[in-house]
Amino acid sequence: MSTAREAKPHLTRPHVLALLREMLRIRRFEERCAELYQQEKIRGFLHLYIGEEAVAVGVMQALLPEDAVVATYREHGQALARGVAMNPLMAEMYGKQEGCSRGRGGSMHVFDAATRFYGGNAIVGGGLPLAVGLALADRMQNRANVTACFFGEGAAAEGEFHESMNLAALWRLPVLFVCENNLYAMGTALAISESETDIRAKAQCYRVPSAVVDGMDVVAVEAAARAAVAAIRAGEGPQFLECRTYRFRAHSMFDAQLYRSKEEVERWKERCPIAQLSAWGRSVGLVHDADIAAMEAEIATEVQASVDFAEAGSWEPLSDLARDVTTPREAA
Amino acid sequence: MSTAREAKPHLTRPHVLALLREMLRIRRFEERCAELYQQEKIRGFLHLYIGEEAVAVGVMQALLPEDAVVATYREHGQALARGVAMNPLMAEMYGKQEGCSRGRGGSMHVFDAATRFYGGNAIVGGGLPLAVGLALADRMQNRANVTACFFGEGAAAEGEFHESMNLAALWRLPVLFVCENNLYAMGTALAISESETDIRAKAQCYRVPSAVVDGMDVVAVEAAARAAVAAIRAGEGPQFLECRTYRFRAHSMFDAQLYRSKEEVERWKERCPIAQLSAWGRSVGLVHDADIAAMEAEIATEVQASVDFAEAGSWEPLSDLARDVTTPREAA
Amino acid sequence: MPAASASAAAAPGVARIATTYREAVRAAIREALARDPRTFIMGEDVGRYGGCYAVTKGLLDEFGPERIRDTPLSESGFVGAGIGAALGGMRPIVEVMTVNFSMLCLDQILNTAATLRHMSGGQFSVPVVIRMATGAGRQLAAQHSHSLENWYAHIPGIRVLAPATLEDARGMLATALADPDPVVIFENVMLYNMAGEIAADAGAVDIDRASVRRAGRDLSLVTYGGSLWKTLAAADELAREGIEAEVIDLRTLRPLDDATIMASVRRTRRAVVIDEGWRTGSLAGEISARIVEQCFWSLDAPIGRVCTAEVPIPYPKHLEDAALPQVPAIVAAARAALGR
Amino acid sequence: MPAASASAAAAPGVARIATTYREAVRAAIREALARDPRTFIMGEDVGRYGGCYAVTKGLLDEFGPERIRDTPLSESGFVGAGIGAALGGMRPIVEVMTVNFSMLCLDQILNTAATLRHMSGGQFSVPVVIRMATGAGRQLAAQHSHSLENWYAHIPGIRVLAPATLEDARGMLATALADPDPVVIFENVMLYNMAGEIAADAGAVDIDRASVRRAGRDLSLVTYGGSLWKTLAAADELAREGIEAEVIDLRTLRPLDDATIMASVRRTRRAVVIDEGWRTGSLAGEISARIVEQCFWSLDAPIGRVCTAEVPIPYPKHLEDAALPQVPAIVAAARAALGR
Ligand SMILES: Cc1ncc(C[n+]2csc(CCOP(=O)(O)OP(=O)(O)O)c2C)c(N)n1
Ligand SMILES: Cc1ncc(C[n+]2csc(CCOP(=O)(O)OP(=O)(O)O)c2C)c(N)n1
Ligand SMILES: [Mg+2]
Ligand SMILES: [Mg+2]
Repeated sequence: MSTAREAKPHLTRPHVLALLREMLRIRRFEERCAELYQQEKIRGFLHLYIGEEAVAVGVMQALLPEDAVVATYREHGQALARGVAMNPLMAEMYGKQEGCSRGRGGSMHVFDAATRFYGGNAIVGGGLPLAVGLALADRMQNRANVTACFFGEGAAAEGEFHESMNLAALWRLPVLFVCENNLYAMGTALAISESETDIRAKAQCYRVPSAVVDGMDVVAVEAAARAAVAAIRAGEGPQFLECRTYRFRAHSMFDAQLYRSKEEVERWKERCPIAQLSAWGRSVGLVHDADIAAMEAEIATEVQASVDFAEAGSWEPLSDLARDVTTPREAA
Repeated sequence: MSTAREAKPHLTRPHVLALLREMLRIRRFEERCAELYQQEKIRGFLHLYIGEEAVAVGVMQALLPEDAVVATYREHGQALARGVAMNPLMAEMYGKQEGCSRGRGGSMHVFDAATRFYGGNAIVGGGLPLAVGLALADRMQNRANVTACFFGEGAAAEGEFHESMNLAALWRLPVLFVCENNLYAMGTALAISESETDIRAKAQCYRVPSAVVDGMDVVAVEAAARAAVAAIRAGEGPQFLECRTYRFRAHSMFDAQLYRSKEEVERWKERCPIAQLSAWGRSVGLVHDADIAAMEAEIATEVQASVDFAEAGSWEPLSDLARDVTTPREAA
Repeated sequence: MPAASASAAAAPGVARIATTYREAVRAAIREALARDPRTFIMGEDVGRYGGCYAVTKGLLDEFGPERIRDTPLSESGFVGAGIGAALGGMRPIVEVMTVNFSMLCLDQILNTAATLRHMSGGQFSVPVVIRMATGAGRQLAAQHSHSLENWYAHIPGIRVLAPATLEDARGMLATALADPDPVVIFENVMLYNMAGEIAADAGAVDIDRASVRRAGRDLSLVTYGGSLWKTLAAADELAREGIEAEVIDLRTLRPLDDATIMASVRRTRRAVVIDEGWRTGSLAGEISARIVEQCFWSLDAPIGRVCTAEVPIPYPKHLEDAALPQVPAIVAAARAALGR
Repeated sequence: MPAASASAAAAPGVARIATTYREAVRAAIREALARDPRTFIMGEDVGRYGGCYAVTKGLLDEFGPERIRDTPLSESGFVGAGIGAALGGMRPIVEVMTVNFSMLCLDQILNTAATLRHMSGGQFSVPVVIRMATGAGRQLAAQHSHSLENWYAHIPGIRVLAPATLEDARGMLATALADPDPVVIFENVMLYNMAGEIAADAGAVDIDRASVRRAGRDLSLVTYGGSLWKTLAAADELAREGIEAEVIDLRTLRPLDDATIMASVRRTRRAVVIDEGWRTGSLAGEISARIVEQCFWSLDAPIGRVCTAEVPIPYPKHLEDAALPQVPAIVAAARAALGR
């Protein structure tokens, strides 16, 4: 961790349980999504976040309700951690009109105005300029908000990464760039896509202060995010957080994973962010078996309820096909 | 200068005179172009290189005939220094079919197969990927060539700069990136466009070795270019050369220069690369007044001859309009 | 340079002022900035340089660098930032210096600006206005002479405008800024110097309807942007031969105002479309197809198209002129539509 | 999944093999790599991953990482590098994973690849082949379901191909690589799993002519790419009503083979164009305009268009299906063209 302001989050029992619960909600939600994909309830591309939960959960701790979030196609974790309700999220996965994006977007395009969750973007790198603009709007309107922008390490090769980092730094905009470095972009390992594999070196060349953090350790992520957000709110301009993480599952549902070994995946699974926090919590007496059991039960109920909600949801009528292409004009 | 291999060019009298002559040719050629623009013989956009001659002339000393050059819309200097003949170059400025690009390209699109001069690109940053590809072709065909890629400091903000630097470095391609840092991109000063105004910091973040050089000192540029090209030919991958220079004239012929002061321009004019080399040459007795006079006379003749050539040139017939859109197929 | 002869006739008693297309656009920008604190303009060289085509000259002094925002050469970055700023409650005007550079930000326009409302199930609108210079005629050669209006007109979710008159140059911006969705405005580079008079109080104009710039009964000439003035000149020439051409200025390229086009063609029974885009895949093709779909039984002749030759625009004047739609070609196509 | 029923009838005595569209493309790539040391393929995940649509699976092991070159996520960079490599004497095949990402490299295609020969006065040709997956139908929603073929067909200086059959999937690449100019090949994502038989020695095919995939006298259905199979299914359905539709597969979208289209329409006197692009500004519009220009006096009915609804493609299956051209809409348009 590089910044001086780093403040250990206050690891009270409620807080540890809350972190655990958020990660577990994501995990169980997505495990169910994978099943639903096999059952052809969910279609299109489905990118699971399993293994990376600590990143979204850790970062969201540092945000206030007024802050904004921009994510990628691998965004269920961000959405849940940000507070997007599970029912409309699951309905979105189904494409039902009760979904958070009315079913129009599906897995890759989760949006939620209530939590300032601006997607859900399936163009790698495409969200970065948007985050810069949201931050610019906040700054020009004298709002102290932060925009958190999530993207994978693969996106760092795109021109839009470069242009966005420069703009944010040049204009000292309140953007928290969160690089989810899970070592692969689809099947392309970092060393195959970057001449400089230390992602932080990139941030530095725009004069954006950066930190690297163990993305499997939710507490570390939270601490780093809090420090970065504090710096942003103190007017120090954009900050960059590289979270070293790993996806346990395939890139999407169509991926034979030829590019990495089973052993590598297994090694990383030993660092499962949920198992780690849970083990540590038990070891220091903050978490008990009964907590976990209760949590699992509650989450199972919540996930099942979301599936029921989605199942009970309705298909948008065909007559609505052209809806929301443009904004309806008030009759004059 | 940063590299160890830096070797002072051998400053023999012929070499000094040759450097002086090349810079003077560019200067006088362009001065004449500016007049011809006023006379409406040359049209479209005309971007003069006046003040920056040391960069093109210095870099070209390091190249062999088999090497390739990629330039921008401000490329008359590169073209002349590379060996594109003045007659077809001037005819190109006129749009005559005797022009090096048959008149189709004009000032911004000078091409010449004989000298491997690949343009002449009016999209800022657009030439960089091309240079990467040319270098890739050389590498894949086991040719020891270098591709020299010229671009302005303004181009460094474009996504294509980022993508090209990374690709070249990742694949260790024989590209010499030459950044002509003349402090402005049209009317935008470097500090208005870059959060990090030290351009070299950018090269470093791709692990591309870099050097910064006084772009008003042709000998310094030559030395730095030779060192960089030697490194490339030694298989060390791409190299980056930042040449600090200044354009004495407006960005193009439509520019009121509101963004910089007359004093600033005058200060830089005192560092005119031609005047400097000439003064130094005289001071050490390598250059004599008579040399300059003879050179000026020869160049005046050459420039006038190019104008005569262009004037005597012909307009491509209208019936040829669709020519060279695609490559003619051999009749089967 | 065309004279702005197709401007609306002066209303009695309304003072008129001399202006140019450039000044009209500038006045519209200045008014928007003065009226709405959420509006700002950003783009390459809009500030200190005064704008590549001098449209924004003087505005930096008046409004300061926060609202007249020079950007780095980063088309995707700052257009995307404009979209984000619109999402965040601002009403940005983003200037992409010319359409020639807009491929670099087309992903942001197509995949973000145009789709965001739909993808979000109607939660977010994107009230961004993107201005671009367009068109050939200045001997700027192959990379700097594009007319890609039809690419933009193809995109659901955005509105595309092509002001051709002083009134529209003055008035379309305000209406565009009031639009809750992304609007792309194409300003033809050949029009910036066009001089004429407009009402002293000229302001917002509608952006829903095409406009009949010249009434006529013998055939319909459908066009937009820089080609309007060539088409009006052709109509004058045709009039001297006794042919009365109706000239329709599309004004809005997306959504197209079929009603105005079809009403005209149903009367005249003949049509020629004039479009500075390359012929294949041009907007002219779209207009032709629509006329056939909606007016086939009223047509007395095939629909003509006068478009740009399918060649990257050459630098020399005579070749550039030959590549672009010109008055004689329009006259010839009109005659052909009339079987003459 | 369509069965490849429109493939050329088996020539007697020529052995046939079972294949899929995916395998046919792969066989074509493998053959090109084996034949010409100047050929290599580069793109995102073409190597270790095996290709987003598994087209290049296995090639890395066979040809190694220099010739099966995984690239970073840098569309403009590696497409530009492909153009440069072509200039430098190679014969690159660049895979842009899907057309949806190709706006990011469109500047390189339009302003460099397509114009370089012209701008250089004919000194340099750019023999690059760029392959992209295209089309909707997999519930990939608004950003991943584009059909932008007409944007590319608008660009002078490039050739645009849309292989719809196994033979063309197998054969167009070789011809494209032999072309001295840039060629863009669109592979419809819905076709990759299409199975059928082709001649064991299938190889290069011409890329100059459209193909009549089904002969018929009553009307002409003009289409390309993924829509071919829907159109053939519609033709079968029409045949059951006694309507004999001729089905034309354009194959090459630029330059268009007018002769084949017009010969058909002159015979049938009626036409419907089926195109997965959004209707406004679609290639269908261009085809319609050309038919009117060249066959107006032979037409007995307005030309129909069956295109994609003008909406970003929605995720849910029923809405996606409703947005895209489908067999019933084609049948209905054909009936309408026949006045039924
Ligand atoms: C511009 C663009 N190019 C290619 C793709 C296809 N694609 C989708 S995800 C992906 C990998 C992205 O990797 P990374 O940024 O590391 O994120 P991760 O998936 O690992 O979370 C690719 C190549 C895309 N969606 N957008
Ligand atoms: C992509 C693109 N955006 C904008 C322009 C317009 N333009 C032409 S030159 C220029 C300035 C470039 O500055 P720099 O790279 O520093 O080169 P210099 O002109 O100073 O040599 C601009 C903005 C362009 N040609 N291409
Ligand atoms: Mg990744
Ligand atoms: Mg500069």
